[in-house]
Amino acid sequence: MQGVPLIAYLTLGLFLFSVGVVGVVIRRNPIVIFMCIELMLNAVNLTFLAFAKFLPTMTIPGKAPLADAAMSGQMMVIFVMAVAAAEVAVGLGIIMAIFRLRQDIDIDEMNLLRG
Amino acid sequence: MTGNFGLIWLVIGMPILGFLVQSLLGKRIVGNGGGKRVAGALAVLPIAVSFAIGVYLTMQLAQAAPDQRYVVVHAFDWIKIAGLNIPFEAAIDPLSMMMTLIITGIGSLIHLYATGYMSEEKDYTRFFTYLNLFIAAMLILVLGNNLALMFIGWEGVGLCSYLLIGFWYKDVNNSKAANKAFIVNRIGDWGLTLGMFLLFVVMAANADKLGAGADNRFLSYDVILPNVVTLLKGMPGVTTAIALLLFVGACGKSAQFPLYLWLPDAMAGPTPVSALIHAATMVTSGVFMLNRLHFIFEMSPVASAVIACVGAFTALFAALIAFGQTDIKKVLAYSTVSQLGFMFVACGAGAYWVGMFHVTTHAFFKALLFLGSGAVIHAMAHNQDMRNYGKLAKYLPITCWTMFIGYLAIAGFPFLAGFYSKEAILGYALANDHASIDGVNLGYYAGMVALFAALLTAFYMTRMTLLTFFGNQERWRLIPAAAHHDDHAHDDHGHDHGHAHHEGHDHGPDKHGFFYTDEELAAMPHEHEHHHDLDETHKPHEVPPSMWFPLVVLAILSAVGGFVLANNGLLEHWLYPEGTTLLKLEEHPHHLPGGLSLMGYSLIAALGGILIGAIFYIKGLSAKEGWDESKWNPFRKLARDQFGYDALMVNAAVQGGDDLGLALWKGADAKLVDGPVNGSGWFAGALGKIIGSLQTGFVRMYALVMLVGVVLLLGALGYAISRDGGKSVTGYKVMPPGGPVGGPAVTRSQGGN
Amino acid sequence: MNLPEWLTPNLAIFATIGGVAALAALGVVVLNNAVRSALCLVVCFFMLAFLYFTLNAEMLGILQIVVYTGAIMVLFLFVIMLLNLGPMKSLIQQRDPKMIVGGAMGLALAGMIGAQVLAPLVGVQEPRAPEGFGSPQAVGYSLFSGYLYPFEIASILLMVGIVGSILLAKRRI
Amino acid sequence: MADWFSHLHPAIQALIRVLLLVVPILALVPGLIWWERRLLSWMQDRIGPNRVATITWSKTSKFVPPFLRGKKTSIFGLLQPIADGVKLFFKEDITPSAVDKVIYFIAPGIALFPAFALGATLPWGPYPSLTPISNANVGVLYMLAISSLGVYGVVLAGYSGNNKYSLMGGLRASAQLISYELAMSMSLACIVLATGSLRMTDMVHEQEKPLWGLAPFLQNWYVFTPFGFVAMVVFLICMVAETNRAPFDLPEAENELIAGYHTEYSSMKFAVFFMGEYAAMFIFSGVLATVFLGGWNALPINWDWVAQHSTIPVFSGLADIMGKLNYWLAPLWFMGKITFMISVYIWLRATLPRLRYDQLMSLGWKSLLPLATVNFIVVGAWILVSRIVAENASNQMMGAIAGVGLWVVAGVFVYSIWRVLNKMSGEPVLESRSVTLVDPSKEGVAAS
Repeated sequence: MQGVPLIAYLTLGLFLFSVGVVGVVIRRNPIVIFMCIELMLNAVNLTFLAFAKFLPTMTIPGKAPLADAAMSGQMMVIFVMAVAAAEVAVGLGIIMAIFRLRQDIDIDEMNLLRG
Repeated sequence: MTGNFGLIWLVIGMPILGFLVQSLLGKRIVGNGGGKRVAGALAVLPIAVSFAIGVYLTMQLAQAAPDQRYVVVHAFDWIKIAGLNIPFEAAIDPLSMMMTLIITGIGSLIHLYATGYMSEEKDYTRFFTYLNLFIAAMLILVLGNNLALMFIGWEGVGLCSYLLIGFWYKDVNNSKAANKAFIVNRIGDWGLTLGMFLLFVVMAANADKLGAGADNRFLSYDVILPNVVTLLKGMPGVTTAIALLLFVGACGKSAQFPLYLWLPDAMAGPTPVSALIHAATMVTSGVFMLNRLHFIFEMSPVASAVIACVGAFTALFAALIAFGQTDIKKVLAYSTVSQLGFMFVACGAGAYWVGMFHVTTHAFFKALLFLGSGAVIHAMAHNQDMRNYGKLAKYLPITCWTMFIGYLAIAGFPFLAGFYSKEAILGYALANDHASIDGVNLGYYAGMVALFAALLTAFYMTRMTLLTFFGNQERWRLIPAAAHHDDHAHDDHGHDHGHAHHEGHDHGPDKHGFFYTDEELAAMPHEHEHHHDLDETHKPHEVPPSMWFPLVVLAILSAVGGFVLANNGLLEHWLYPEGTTLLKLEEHPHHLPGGLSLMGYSLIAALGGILIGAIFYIKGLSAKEGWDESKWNPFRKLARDQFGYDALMVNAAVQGGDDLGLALWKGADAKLVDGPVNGSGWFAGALGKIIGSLQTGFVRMYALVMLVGVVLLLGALGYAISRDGGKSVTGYKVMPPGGPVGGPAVTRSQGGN
Repeated sequence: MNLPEWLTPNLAIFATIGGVAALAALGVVVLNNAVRSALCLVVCFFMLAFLYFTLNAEMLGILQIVVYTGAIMVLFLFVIMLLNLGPMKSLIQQRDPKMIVGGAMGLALAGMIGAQVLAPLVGVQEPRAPEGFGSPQAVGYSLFSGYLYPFEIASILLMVGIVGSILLAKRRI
Repeated sequence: MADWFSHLHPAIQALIRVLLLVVPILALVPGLIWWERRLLSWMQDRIGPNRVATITWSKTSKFVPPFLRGKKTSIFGLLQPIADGVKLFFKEDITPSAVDKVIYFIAPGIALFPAFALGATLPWGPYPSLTPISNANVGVLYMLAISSLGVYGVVLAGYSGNNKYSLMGGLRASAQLISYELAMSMSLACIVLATGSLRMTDMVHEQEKPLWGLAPFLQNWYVFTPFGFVAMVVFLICMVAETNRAPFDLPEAENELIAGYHTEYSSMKFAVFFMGEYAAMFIFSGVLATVFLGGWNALPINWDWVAQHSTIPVFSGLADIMGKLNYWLAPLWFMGKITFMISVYIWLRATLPRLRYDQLMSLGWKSLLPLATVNFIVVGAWILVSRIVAENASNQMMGAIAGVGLWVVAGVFVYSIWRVLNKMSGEPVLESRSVTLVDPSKEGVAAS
């Protein structure tokens, strides 16, 4: 889509990422924390794709043109998605297991690792 | 080149079809009234059809000009990724077609034989399943147009060999023999794969020099063969490394000296298997590979010398061991090892076609001898001990006289097959000027050793023949009670358990019968009520026609095969027309000690061996190698025990591994490793106790701390950039000082349409 | 009335989609009810898929919908409903200093990255997309040629994930 | 065609395409309901709706032909769905007080959206500028992506109702949809592999090629290939499950869950769910017709080839006419196939009893998914061998052997897998009982 600068995508990505970070820190429901992590991953995905689209014709002085950037950006997104899928499968399984064990999933109650 | 070369897939496909039929439908065919005859016919037919097509294709190939005789038939792309392309292709050339004819021709004869030999076997179809699969794998080995396909075939035949050696897996010794074959072969495969990888590296590194048609097919012969000479020219070390690594593979599969151990044990399989796999086809695949990649070996005199020496030593060593064997199949097994040594002597001396020549003639007469021995064993109630034979010519006339031709052929009797090929081997070896290390003409010495081994060959084969068929008494009528009951103890590997379960009523259910259920044990005597042990009432019978017909065919081939193939250099010009080898070889040595011609020497070796053997054994079994082993002379005892080599190897592997492990545990692990590990563990524990108090257990707190850290790091970086371009932090300039806002670090592309 | 040169119709479309995405992302963090958070996230991901389309990455946009909205978020909803926690009043503590510190740190992070990474890229305009930029063929070709090993590793990772989640979910193995 | 069309502004073009899809579907939904009720009642040997709007002709009007005056004419209950619609729209719209209001209100909308959005890549004919709405190069994936969104409407409706039955229905629906989506994707992946493209129109064009690469006068509809047939069976089952229709209508199993996820919905909002279900049926039928049944082609015959190669002029002329009919009436043929598939839906509903939940799960995971996966391998083998056959095209014998062998192998493979699966997910074998009828008059009073 012409007329939208790179910085627009990056800014949106940055915003989503920051919101995700803040969410991880301030929420107590582990499911929501999980969702915030997904949000961060997606923000990164958006950035990857934006660069994938913009980088092929973008030249950095003194460096060779980035020929394969178009593809490598998309590949990274695919792998991020795969990792996210695996992570959700295991993570939600863990949450279910914890819930079965304690009938509660408040993250601040889960402090067995206190030193 | 035109012609129906696509038919080659039918050649490979027919055995696979047979394999599928046998494995999926075999039991039904046998069970549903079709009986073993139909199942057997369905096993033999595919191989015979393959042979017919092979003959047709060979005739097609022969019509082409000599330099046009390399046809690649493409089926599909098998592995095609960036930088590597391994298509599924067949190579049709004189070498592969010759192997195809041997495999399918001899294979169909042996299949036919096996239908008779295995007719009392319960697992009839399982046997033919494996046998058909073996043929398919072997065909892939020889017909594949690249090393990867060859490797598939290589492993496939190894697998089938393993399955067939352990065919009667309920006897634990057979399983052990199968395992031994499999494990020893892995050593060879290790070398083969390394050689293959090294060759691939060389090819891939020079991908741009391979010419237009290469298309990343680095492992295909039609890419390797034209280019390898120029590519390896400046690298003698690499050439020798590749050649020797590949030769390790050949050693494993073709049972050469350090790795020959498995082949004698492999005689635990049914006799047709010994004939087909462990004499005629699979064990020659090493020689086939040497021929296939002969440029590489020709370019390395060192590797050639090693090959020749290993071959000569194996020939001699195995021939000596053969004297100590009382089991007829073991004698033949060591004879096979020895003959394979001859083939490698030829290849080492640079005469690759002679190696193939001996492969062919050896396939004829060794298959004949094995099948004949199978017939004898069949007639003698599955007793394999030659000491229990004698005067069998009276009972088994066809077997005897066909085997007699085979015996003369292997002994090198004039104008039979073995005479021509062995003569050629000795001739090229003694005239050798190629295989040498530091100027020492090792090929010549290998030839001398081989000449002596030829004498021994004639000798021990005479021993075997005379003990089995001639002599003055029918010794199985005289078996002493002790020897009779001992016959499972002393040839524990080689005993052919055609009916493994006859142990059941010999020794009770315990000895080998731990796999049997009570019902099975109870069912056994009824299933094979014809079976009985050797005793004075035993009367051997000639085998049925399905078994002696292959013997007759092979006997004719053994008689005339050598003359036909050697006549006018037929085989030489077929395999290696002018200009396809690097070496210019002379067949006859310039001078030999004593002034006698080579022909004279080989005649002396053959006839002398026969004569000595006749003198020793014409009367029958001497007490020095009779049933009472305490009377044996020391040489025979040593030879029986393989001069201690087998025990040495087994002990080195088992006991040595044990000792090494113990030493590593006590010395290295307990003292050197455990100390620091325990110490660091203690240290970490102590440190953890201090730091652990920082752990609040609140996950979100950790996240917050991480976040703070990231922000601080980014802040520090920003500060460093604004001061000196980030050099003080990262070591190099990230951005111009003053921050990124100062100027565009990135040229902006035109905002196009 | 003359619009400024940079204010193109496409930018308006982007602003709409991106704005919805941003609002939805805020909703994920702010809303108390986990189901509503999840719904906001679905909307956000859906909008991101549209943004991928605007970046000519059709294949990845579709994958985004299939993987995230179609599978992952359904799984989230499923778990939330299975646990049936409902809106918890105490899920955000009112006087938690973490909230303030966390928010401040988030702002600081955004500021830092914005100043150091984003600033030099201001004004880079969108080039014409290469032929077949995000088509399934192009993505598939890359995936199965140059990125074969990562692809295989990712497949193993997924396999491990499957096995792990089954192990966790089964009461008795 | 339609030169004038391509001159329009793209947005208007898109709008016209959307209208061409959405308006017929909206208009057809009542018709479908009528057809379902009629067909169902016919199958159950009863009458069904036939009364509404029976026309009673005026006795006096001049406009009525004399032979009709004063008589009654049935129009097969065609106005019944309109009456139903009016009823639904004017019923009282109850909103229970305990519902989660926001989600409660948006759930029906979310349920309706994917049903319509699904149709965007359906090609209605060989007219490239008119249909489909978007001939995207990710067509099939788009289909799968949007259909996976269908679960949201159901789940949210179930959740927001604040009612145990609703929640159970929603949970069941989500588990069911996730489970069957895998097998569905797998069966479509087989076709994608065979076509080499994700584009719907490419799939139809691929099916216009010679049958098995051998018979140029026939079309290679995937349903005629072994792997395609298996894939179609899997797809058909999954499609019924995805639309929550009998015998997979567990989310709304009335004897267990009242009405499942839409228990708390009434009036117009309920009607929206209803409409979404029928629209989804319609579109899925269209997808099946496109992917497996040759799309817009009326019959699996390549008329053009016949017209060019026939030596009998009558035949070639006839074939020419048929070809033109096939081209110009393409949407009609496509519609016919969709109607047929919807009739299959109704047929299934009339025939099969509802599954138990564990049966549903084991069918999806243990039977359909492995079957589709094995089928995927078969497709690979098929492509490989047909490529070999094509490369050795001159070698007739090779071709024949490979062709026959492939069918045999594929058949044996699928058959054996099916056998194994049946054994694995083994239904409990019901004991056969014999009932002896006793005539009490002869047996005396023993029975009492």
